[in-house]
Amino acid sequence: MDYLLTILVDGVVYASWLFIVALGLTLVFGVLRILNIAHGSFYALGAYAAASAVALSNGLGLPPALSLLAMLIASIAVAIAVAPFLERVVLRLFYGRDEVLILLVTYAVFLMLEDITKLIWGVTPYYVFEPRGLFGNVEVGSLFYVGYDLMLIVLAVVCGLAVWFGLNRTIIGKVVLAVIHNREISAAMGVNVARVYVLAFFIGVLLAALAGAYTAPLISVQPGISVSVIILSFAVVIIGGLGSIPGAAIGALIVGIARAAAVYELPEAEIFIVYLVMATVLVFRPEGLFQRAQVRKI
Amino acid sequence: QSEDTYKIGVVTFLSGQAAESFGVPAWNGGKVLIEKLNAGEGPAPYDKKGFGGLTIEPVVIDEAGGATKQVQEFRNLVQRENVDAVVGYVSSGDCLAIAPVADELKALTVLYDCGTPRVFEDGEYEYAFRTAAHATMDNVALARYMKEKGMDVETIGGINQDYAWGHDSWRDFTASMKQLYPESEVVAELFPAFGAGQYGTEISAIMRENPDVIHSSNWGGDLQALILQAMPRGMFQRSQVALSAGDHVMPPLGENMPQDVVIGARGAYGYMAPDTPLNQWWQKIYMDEYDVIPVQAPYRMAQAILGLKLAVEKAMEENGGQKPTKEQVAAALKGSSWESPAGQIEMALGNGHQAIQPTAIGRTMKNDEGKVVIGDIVRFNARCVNPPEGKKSIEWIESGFEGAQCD
Amino acid sequence: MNASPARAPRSAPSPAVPVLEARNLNKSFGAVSAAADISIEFATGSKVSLIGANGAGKTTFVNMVTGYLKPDSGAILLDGVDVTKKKPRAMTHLGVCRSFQIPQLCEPMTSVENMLVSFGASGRRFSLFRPCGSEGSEDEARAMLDRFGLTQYADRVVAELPGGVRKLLDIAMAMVRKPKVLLLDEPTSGVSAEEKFPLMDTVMAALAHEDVTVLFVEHDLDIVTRYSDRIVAFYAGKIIADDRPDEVLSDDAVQKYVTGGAR
Amino acid sequence: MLLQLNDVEVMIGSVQALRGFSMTVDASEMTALAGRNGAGKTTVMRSIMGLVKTTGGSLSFDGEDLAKVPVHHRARLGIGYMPEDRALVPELTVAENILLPSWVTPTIDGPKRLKQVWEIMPELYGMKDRRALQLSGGQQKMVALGRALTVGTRLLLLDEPFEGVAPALAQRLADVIAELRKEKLAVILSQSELNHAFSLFDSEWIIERGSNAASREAAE
Amino acid sequence: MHGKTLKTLLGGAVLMAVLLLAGFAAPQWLLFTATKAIGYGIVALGIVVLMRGGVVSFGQGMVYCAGAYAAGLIAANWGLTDALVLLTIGGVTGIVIGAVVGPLIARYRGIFFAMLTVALSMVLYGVLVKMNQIGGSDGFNVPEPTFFGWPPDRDSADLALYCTAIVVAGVTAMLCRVYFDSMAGLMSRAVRENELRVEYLGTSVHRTMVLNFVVAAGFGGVGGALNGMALGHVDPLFSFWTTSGEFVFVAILAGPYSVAAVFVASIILELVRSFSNLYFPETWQLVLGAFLLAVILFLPEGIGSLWAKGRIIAPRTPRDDVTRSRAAEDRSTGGSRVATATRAARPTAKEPQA
Ligand SMILES: Nc1ncnc2c1ncn2[C@@H]1O[C@H](COP(=O)(O)OP(=O)(O)OP(=O)(O)O)[C@@H](O)[C@H]1O
Ligand SMILES: Nc1ncnc2c1ncn2[C@@H]1O[C@H](COP(=O)(O)OP(=O)(O)OP(=O)(O)O)[C@@H](O)[C@H]1O
Ligand SMILES: [Mg+2]
Ligand SMILES: [Mg+2]
Repeated sequence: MDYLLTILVDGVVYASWLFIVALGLTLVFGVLRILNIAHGSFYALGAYAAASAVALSNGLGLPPALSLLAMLIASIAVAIAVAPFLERVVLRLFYGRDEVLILLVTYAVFLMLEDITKLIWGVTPYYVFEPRGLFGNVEVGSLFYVGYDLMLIVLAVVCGLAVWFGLNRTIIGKVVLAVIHNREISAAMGVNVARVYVLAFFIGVLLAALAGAYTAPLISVQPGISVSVIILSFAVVIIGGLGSIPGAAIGALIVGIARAAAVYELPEAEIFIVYLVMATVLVFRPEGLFQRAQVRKI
Repeated sequence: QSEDTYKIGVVTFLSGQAAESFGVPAWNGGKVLIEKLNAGEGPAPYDKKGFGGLTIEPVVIDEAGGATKQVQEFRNLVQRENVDAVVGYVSSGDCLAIAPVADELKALTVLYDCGTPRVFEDGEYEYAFRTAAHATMDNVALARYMKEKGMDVETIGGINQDYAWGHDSWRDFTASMKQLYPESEVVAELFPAFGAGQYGTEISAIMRENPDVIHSSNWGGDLQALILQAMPRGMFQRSQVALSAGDHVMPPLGENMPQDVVIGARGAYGYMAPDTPLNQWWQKIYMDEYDVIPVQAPYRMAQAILGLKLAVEKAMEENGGQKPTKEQVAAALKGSSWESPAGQIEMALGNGHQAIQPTAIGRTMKNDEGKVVIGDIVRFNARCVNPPEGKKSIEWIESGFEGAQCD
Repeated sequence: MNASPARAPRSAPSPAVPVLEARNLNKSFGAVSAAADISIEFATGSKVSLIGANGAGKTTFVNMVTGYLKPDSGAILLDGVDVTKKKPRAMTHLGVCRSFQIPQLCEPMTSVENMLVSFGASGRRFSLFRPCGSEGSEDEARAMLDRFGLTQYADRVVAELPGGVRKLLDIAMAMVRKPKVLLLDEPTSGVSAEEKFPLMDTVMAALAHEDVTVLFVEHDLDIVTRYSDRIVAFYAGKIIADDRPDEVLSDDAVQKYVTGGAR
Repeated sequence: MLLQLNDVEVMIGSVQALRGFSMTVDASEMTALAGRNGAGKTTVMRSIMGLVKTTGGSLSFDGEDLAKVPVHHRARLGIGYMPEDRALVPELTVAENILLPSWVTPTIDGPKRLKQVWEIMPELYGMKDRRALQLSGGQQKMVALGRALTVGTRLLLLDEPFEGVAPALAQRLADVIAELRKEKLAVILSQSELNHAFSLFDSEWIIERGSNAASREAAE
Repeated sequence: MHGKTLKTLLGGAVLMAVLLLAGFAAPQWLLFTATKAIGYGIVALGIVVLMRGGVVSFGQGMVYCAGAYAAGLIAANWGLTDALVLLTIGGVTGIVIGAVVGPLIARYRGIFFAMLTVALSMVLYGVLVKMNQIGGSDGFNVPEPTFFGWPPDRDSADLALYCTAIVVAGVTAMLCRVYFDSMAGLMSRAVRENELRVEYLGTSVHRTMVLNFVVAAGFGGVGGALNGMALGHVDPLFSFWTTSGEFVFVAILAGPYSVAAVFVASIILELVRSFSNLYFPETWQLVLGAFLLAVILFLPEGIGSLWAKGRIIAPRTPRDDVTRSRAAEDRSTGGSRVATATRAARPTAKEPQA
């Protein structure tokens, strides 16, 4: 029982981290039809910005609890700095092109951001361990968990609900749906399409940066952290069904728990358990767990 | 090829995971050392300008991108850029791929950092050399340190990266422990993916087993992340952690580095370097430039360049003061021995192509100023922790370190 | 590779067995019933039009007969043989072809290329090595376009063609295989008035001398009366009338729900 | 003069779709835009909506140069458009599709308009909660018309609204459109039939290969 | 044999001869770079085959790696080092994998196809990393190849392999051209544009997809074997997703029209990467990324569109000159009048007219 509990806790903590990253990815795909490799770079930017922001807030002698706020502000700053420029100046040039072509465009952006990040922050790692102490330790079974890690679960739930609600229960969300489906006619019906695009991309970048920012206290922030999250979050999004938020949540949970179980029971499989899960899901549900409704063709 | 310069291709990680921990510091070290050597400011016997009067002209290449790309870049360096020698390679995979190509192209190549013993144990090369000891030494020394310090070890666990480095290190470590602690038992072995970044599950899994010793050969960001994530969960209190290559994370971690961790540097580097005039000079020029203590990677770069320097100068002498050919330099480097900031390097293995060197292991602790440093150091001489010529590492360990010369 | 003949083998026409028969077809989408217990027979060579209100289930019927949709229950028989579970490809091989309400074309290709695809798929010109468009197949494709009055659009990319032309092309592609049952889903919608009748003339002429059964879904009553010898009227998934044109068009229910008593 | 098109030229790719087409529409005028397939009817409507770039000529609406009005502001001017290919949002329900313009244009009273649409096309009410992606061709046409009606308070552009619509319904829609004239609403309705049975038009413009046909006879 | 086919073969043969002769004059480093680029090109050609059928594999690294490992293992362990034999082994390995995986994967499209292929290649990567008997993550070295029993000396080894590469590339390229021009090739494009129609015309979409996948896998295997020999070393990174990404990039850079463009694109990529790595060692990714963006922006149909036609057959009407400039303008209007009718996500004017 204790054993299963630890697997569950480990899996869910991992899943929440994955989910926050995947959420932005699935949103941007859902709205802009862009499978964004540069999402990993935004994650890294968020982490770096958070590291700098926390350092600043500590340097100013602010109470440690404010570092949580500093991290949020850092993510917003990243989104403001990056999203409008990228969407309006770069991505816009490629709308209407093949999905795969745009995938490569984001790959190019990813490559460039890698070096740009390095030019700004250098290769020396940054640490922001302070926020991690804020929530103390929690004893689960025979083990200690860091309270901060468990707080990530809360953050993931909040982000997920907020985005889901925004997209499905608000009028803005429905307008976004209209733009996704037909840009031209939406404009003819009075929708300011450009604004919808910028907004969606902004939120996508914000979520990536947020994931990076709140992961920063767990890791050493340094070059290379962008690469590892990309494929993993891609897998999650594919498992869940592209563009589906509940899908991303369940995908993240499946991957997280499967991975945790593998670490305990079958360590050899850890490296490809994610892909195994993905392949299995796709065999039974070729479009992922939550497939998008298909438009009637004939 | 110019007659008064000596052009070396330097290949090391400038981007990706290994840039911060190895590639960039190594090249920083290389840069400042070459600058001093070109200015003729080195201490004897390294006081000739450049390489015997030839100005050293480095060309740097990023090592990121995998072995395939490196073979290609290597060829470009040799065939297009016409370098006189290539000094490089952190990744074992790259070294394994490059060595045969070096021979094929007759290109003098000094592997300065990579760890796998397989390069010269499985192959035999004329033009490729490795001026640093291979990784077997690190783990043998780690085990010997624990024995020497009289630690009680019944159960062992390990978290290592899931690629050849991690697997080889774990194999050498457990084999050595088997020899020194025949009663000990492995209770957990975990191999998280390279660059995984998140170790929560692994930490839970290993802590559940509560081993006496937890071994890790992780490096760079992976090691830092492991430490940062494990520390608040009490892993360093519950078990004795032993890090085979961990010294390089100490400067960046600073006070966050846990104490009482058994730690190696893959040689007597940085905090554990011998107190020789050469080392003092080296640490000074490095710290003047970068304001941080040089850790393992710059040391290994330095020992490669210094060894190459002496070999070029010796070959030059034999060549009547003319710039020597690659063959002449290779002949001079083969089986040679020179003093490095980390002690005496001897090209004793692999038919004179593979170095052995003394090493040291210590424990992290706070010094008087409250900084975390390495203390409680035990030094091992080169022949105590390296296999003898002609014997494969793992066989040597399993034979009970046959022929080891420890004082 | 594909050696199947251009024309599906044809069983001897026997007046007793209808070429196509549907028995108790049911199909619903959630709460919507698109086919409710539909049973109907079509005799070889008959020209039947299907009319009905929007959403009455005409397209759904065509989709089921051509294997695109599986009926919830009921059976479809071709020459007396059960073909209920066959996929569209198999139905095509059995000689059942169709055109679409929304033309299904290869958009970035030209009209000739689309025709070539059609010829290629019908098996005669399929080869891994022979260049397409060689040895007369291109001439054949152009001849077919000519028959539908599409010559001037032959080398234009389909995506640029006006709606009516696309419709024609769609029908032309369906006819390459010389089917024995041809289903046309709203063949003349979007086609301009002057071209409607020539279009139907072309189709009917192409089929006249063969025992081809034609079912077409239509809203245009001029077309319906002129080209069919029988009308089936649908409403809410059911057949509400099935008879000679004048009979059906004077039916009260049909007038109420479908034609609006225009005539 | 509500709408005026002067020598409008449009290139689509290398095809000149409109070659100096002109037309005028008065407030509450019922206008037919007729021409055979490919004549350029759709292109005229799209250029009024700003969905194609004009390469020459001018368009003005209520005295305002349309070239200066961004696409999404045309809805505010009260121009409603029903595209030929329906273009509904498949994931939204019928009601939501019809309401869409009212969400982004504050001047439109959504619920009121919706009620009006239900009155005009009661069969739509029965499927108001079904998602648009499942509707049949003709049903989608009705929804698209309903959507255009919510926006179009001054001008309605209906691109072949009767195509694929069963005669009974078409008849009724025609009556409805005729009714709209009373609300001071101008309508442009394109059709490929040059001699349609409806006698509801005040004027008829005939387009032939992208330009005005001299007369009705010339078009035939 | 038909005239068009003959023309393809003749043209190919002449080009091959020229390139073979050029090899004797080229500097050594270029020979090697060219050989490796050709290896990449052959794999990317497989992606072009898939692309014409409407899918893109982001996991060609799997067959590339499998081909390289199969050839490498046989060369290293059985001493069978003849280049032609090894290439055949690579190709057969690819085909076998393609034939097994193809039918399973042929039902997926778009991003799902791409991601599933990534998953498969990553599983192979994961397995190879664990196979310590064959070197684990470090891989192993492949002995130098021989040519019909002739072991070339050091100086002619590069040239010999280059010539082999040219011949292999030439043959695959010509086969590809003939396939693209054939009725089967046309069908493959039709599948990409409208599967529903193709099924209704009586042709199996599934079969076309599988055929394309097997062809692509075969090419992948040959490319892998070739590069294994050229590099003298293989490792699991051959199957890593970034490797596959490079193949896709080459394919996109080349565009779907010209077979020769694939090899040109491959060479260009190698050179850009190599020189930016040399001159901007710290910021080469920035340079490469900017280059990628520029190419996609200014040559959206790939460099092949600079000289190859998008049309399958030449129009007969003399409107050729009019249609020539259409592609560019279509893009500027961004108009997709019909795209919504069939597939909303696709641009209308995907194929240029010139
Ligand atoms: N795939 C589907 N999912 C859900 N509902 C569907 C689907 N296909 C058809 N329907 C519903 O079934 C009913 C019949 O549709 P069908 O397309 O057969 O009508 P139709 O008679 O062809 O109409 P129209 O003349 O407008 O084309 C409609 O109410 C439609 O909404
Ligand atoms: N996306 C496009 N690309 C290229 N040419 C186009 C495109 N759309 C329309 N055209 C061309 O513009 C001209 C006018 O087309 P338009 O669609 O306006 O005609 P229409 O009168 O609406 O025809 P229909 O009655 O068939 O709908 C035609 O010659 C057509 O070929
Ligand atoms: Mg229908
Ligand atoms: Mg039109």
